[in-house]
Amino acid sequence: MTSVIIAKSKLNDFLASLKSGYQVLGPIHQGDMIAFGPVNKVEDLALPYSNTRLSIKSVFFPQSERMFGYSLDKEDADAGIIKETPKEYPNRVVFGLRPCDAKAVTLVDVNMDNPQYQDPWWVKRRETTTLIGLGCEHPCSTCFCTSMGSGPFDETGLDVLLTELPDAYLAKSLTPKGEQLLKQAKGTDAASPAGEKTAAEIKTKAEQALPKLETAKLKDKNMMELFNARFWERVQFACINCGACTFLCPTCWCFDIQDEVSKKAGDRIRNWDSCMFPLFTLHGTGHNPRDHKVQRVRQRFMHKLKYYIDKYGDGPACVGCGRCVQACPVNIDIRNVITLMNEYQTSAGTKA
Amino acid sequence: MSGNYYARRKFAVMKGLLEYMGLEPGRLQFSWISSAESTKFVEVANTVAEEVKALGPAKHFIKEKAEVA
Amino acid sequence: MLEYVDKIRDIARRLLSENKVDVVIGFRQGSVPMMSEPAVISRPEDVDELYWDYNCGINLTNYLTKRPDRIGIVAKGCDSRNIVTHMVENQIKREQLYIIGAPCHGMIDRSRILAALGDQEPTKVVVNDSEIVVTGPGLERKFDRKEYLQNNCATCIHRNPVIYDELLAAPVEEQKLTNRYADVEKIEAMSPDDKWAFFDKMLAPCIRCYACRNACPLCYCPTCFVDEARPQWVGKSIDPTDVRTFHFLRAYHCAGRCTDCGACERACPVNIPVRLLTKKLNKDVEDLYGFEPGMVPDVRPPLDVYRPDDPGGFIK
Amino acid sequence: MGNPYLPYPVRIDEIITETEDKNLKTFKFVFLNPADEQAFKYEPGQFAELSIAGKGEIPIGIASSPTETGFLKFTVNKVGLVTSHLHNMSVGDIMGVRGPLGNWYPLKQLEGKNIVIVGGGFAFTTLRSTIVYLLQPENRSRFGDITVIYGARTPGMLLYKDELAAWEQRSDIHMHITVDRADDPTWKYNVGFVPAITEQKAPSAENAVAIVCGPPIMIKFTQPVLEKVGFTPETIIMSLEMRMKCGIGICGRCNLGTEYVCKDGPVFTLAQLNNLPKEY
Repeated sequence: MTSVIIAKSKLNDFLASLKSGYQVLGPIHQGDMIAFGPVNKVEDLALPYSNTRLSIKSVFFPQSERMFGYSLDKEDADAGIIKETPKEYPNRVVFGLRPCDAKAVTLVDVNMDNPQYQDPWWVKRRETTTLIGLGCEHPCSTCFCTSMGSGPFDETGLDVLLTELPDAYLAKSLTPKGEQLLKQAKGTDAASPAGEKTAAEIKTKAEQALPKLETAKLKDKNMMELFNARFWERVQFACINCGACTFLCPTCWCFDIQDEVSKKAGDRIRNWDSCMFPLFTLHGTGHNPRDHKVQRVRQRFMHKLKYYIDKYGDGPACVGCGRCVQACPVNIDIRNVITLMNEYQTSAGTKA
Repeated sequence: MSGNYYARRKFAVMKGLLEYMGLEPGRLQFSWISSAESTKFVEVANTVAEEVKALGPAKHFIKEKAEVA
Repeated sequence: MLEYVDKIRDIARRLLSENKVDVVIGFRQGSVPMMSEPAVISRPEDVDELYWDYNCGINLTNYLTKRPDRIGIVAKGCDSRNIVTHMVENQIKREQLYIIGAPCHGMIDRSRILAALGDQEPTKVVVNDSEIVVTGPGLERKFDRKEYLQNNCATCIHRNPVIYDELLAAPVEEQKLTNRYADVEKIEAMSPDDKWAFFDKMLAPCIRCYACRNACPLCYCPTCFVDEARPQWVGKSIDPTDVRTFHFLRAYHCAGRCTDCGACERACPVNIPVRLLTKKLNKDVEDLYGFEPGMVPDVRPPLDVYRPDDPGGFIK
Repeated sequence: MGNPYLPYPVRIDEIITETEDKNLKTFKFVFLNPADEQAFKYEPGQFAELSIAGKGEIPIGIASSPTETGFLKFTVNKVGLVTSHLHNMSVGDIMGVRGPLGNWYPLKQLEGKNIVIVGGGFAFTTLRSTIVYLLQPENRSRFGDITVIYGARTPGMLLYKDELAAWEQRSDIHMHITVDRADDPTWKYNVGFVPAITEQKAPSAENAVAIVCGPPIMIKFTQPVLEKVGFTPETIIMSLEMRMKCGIGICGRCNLGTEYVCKDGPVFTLAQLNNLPKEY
């Protein structure tokens, strides 16, 4: 589609013009961390930055969210009837997210927005949010996006991709949403062939700098043989079964539903949940199909790196952002697990 | 009887932590009153009620509607 | 502390090949700078996986709970105190253990170093006695090691294991500190409203991942209070009252038991200084009952005993 | 776009205590909005989330049959927070039902076949739905022999006692009711565990499928008996129970490998289960 240049000196004009039609979110400093938050001007942005500590997912899927409300007042004609909580879905733009996060959002779409069921809150927020990605000229040492079907300049899921040039950003629209945004925005100038050439060089250089993990064999492995592999015992030892990896992960989508009552009214709330927690699968009878840590650790990796691939013919459900590698308190490194799984000798085929 | 002594230790550190976290002194009080001490019970109840009233409505560790998205 | 590596491997090899233990629990070298991975080794030929450096801040006692086998374990001062606590609380038996004591020089504070680097990423971190040398793309910085110890290590007065079968080196000199609770006292001096606001801000980033709880060797209840459904003691959302209730109760459950090993704070993925809560309890338990957890194997924890003349001025 | 998490409001129309221990009650619900009943089109084997404001939701197999109109029936065992609360509710109370959810017994594909139904304890609910469906006059002729083996611990723990008695009288269904033990001298049916009775009655596997639903221990010992008389993993159909929340394959907790029990199940053939992790 079209490309324009946003001079760094005009970035404030660009952001100001976005603000007339959108709520603008972007990477901002929050204590020691960088997180997505409201952006008014360039100075709010935590640029340059590597990545946000928590992924983009909370923009579409907040950690805790009210689903429904109800009255429990016996005097009330509607007592006990569960009703949708009215919500607003303003047009939003996320400025400067990393391409891996946008790719992750498309992997979660497969779950939240499928032919049979659509998660209304996810779908609504996806529709009303425009994603302006910022390509990664300097990926982190823990990044392995190109191995996972994404990349530092991956366009998947983005509406606009920015490439940082010495004194400007090259902005390329990728969807009609992105096209419209760039058309209406101020502070843009026509892109020059030289700028586009530089951007292409930056992209190639960044891609080449990334390590390459082998993943090609994952899809042909036999699921049950991988499931029963002995290496899980070794992988799981250090795990303390916290939810850090799953909560930071941009493709982990699991949640719990809870009712909370206050006086004579209540809410049905959903909260992020984690397959690392024993409670996640605990039956009312006390039986727990994933009672042991090894089962839970295996579930997390198998889900991302095998079940998702087998179920949807796509994936893996990991974009190589490296957040879990950096945040795991006990240094369980998904890159090692990917290699163990990819190299594991199984008879071919997913079905016996 | 020894239960009171065990409880005294548990309450002492709990009170310390709660007030350290911002609970106003006076909001949480303890008293030893035997079943025979009805006068003391009345006195303590009145004092506590007055002191807590003076502090105003509790605003900490009180959850109304969940503050979530 | 790198000189411990060969010794740990030698001891582990000896213990395993002489069938003195079934497994050895220690650390494997981290896959990223300033990290390490707890590891269990059961074959003599695998002992070279064991490693030791300034990044072994996770408390290995966490991996001992209710194990039935004979275990060799590498233990710093704080780990050893948690082993004692585990023995007192019947989570492990002394006879099962061969404790490889590691006189500790203090672990370095990964999150503070990363914060100091801003957004620059270290790819290599080398630590010597005085300095932490951090390098990365376009990055070379040196930090004073003593300034960048984990906060708990900076105020640690029990760097030497209190219980062990073998020491990796001669005991280190213990720190003489005039006041280990300056951070707590600063909060104690605040007004109630300021205290409340301080912890509101401190706890705001919490994502309820429970890394603090799960990294803690004291947290071994079969069902944690936050997971109870009937009754549900605390809500599961990130509502600030629920978050605060969780942190209050988590800390309180550690009262009189916490060795200030710092694993909770180290584990937190969003850099919350959760030790400010447990440390207050440590201070009070020390002041009120003169007790330091994990020092002596046959003494019950302070909240499990009493003296008739305990301080009771707060009781009307 | 409909919200798949939003339950239909229903009114409790009738509550029947099924078992002597009073832990199993059948709830009959009537939709508050007639249009919702039209939307709630289900098949035997499907389940729904029973939804109670202030307490939460619980996935329960639908015990009524699509051939019965005007209401839904669920038989609920009292185990957790939601079911305990439900057991204390009264006729006339308002709550919610969300569904129908999951897949169903593939009865349309089984036309012309003999059906063997093996059930144990309180898992008989969707089997009741199936039997009522099969016995409906216009459906009955489309299937071959119908054999039912159903067991409970004691006579007082059997569900749907009146219907069982009525089915016993019919000639177009072979009923084998059994109890683990009977102190009642007037008990006139079988005594013995379900696997033993299955072995004894040895239903023919010829042109037949077995639909098995019951506690894990019953399934574990019935499976080899069925295989011995000639059923194959492809002709043994089972329904699983799992902890569920969303019921629509989104919240992530009920998977066996690639399959979500709530959406891709709860009904699986043994052949399918043999290729999935046994995490149930």
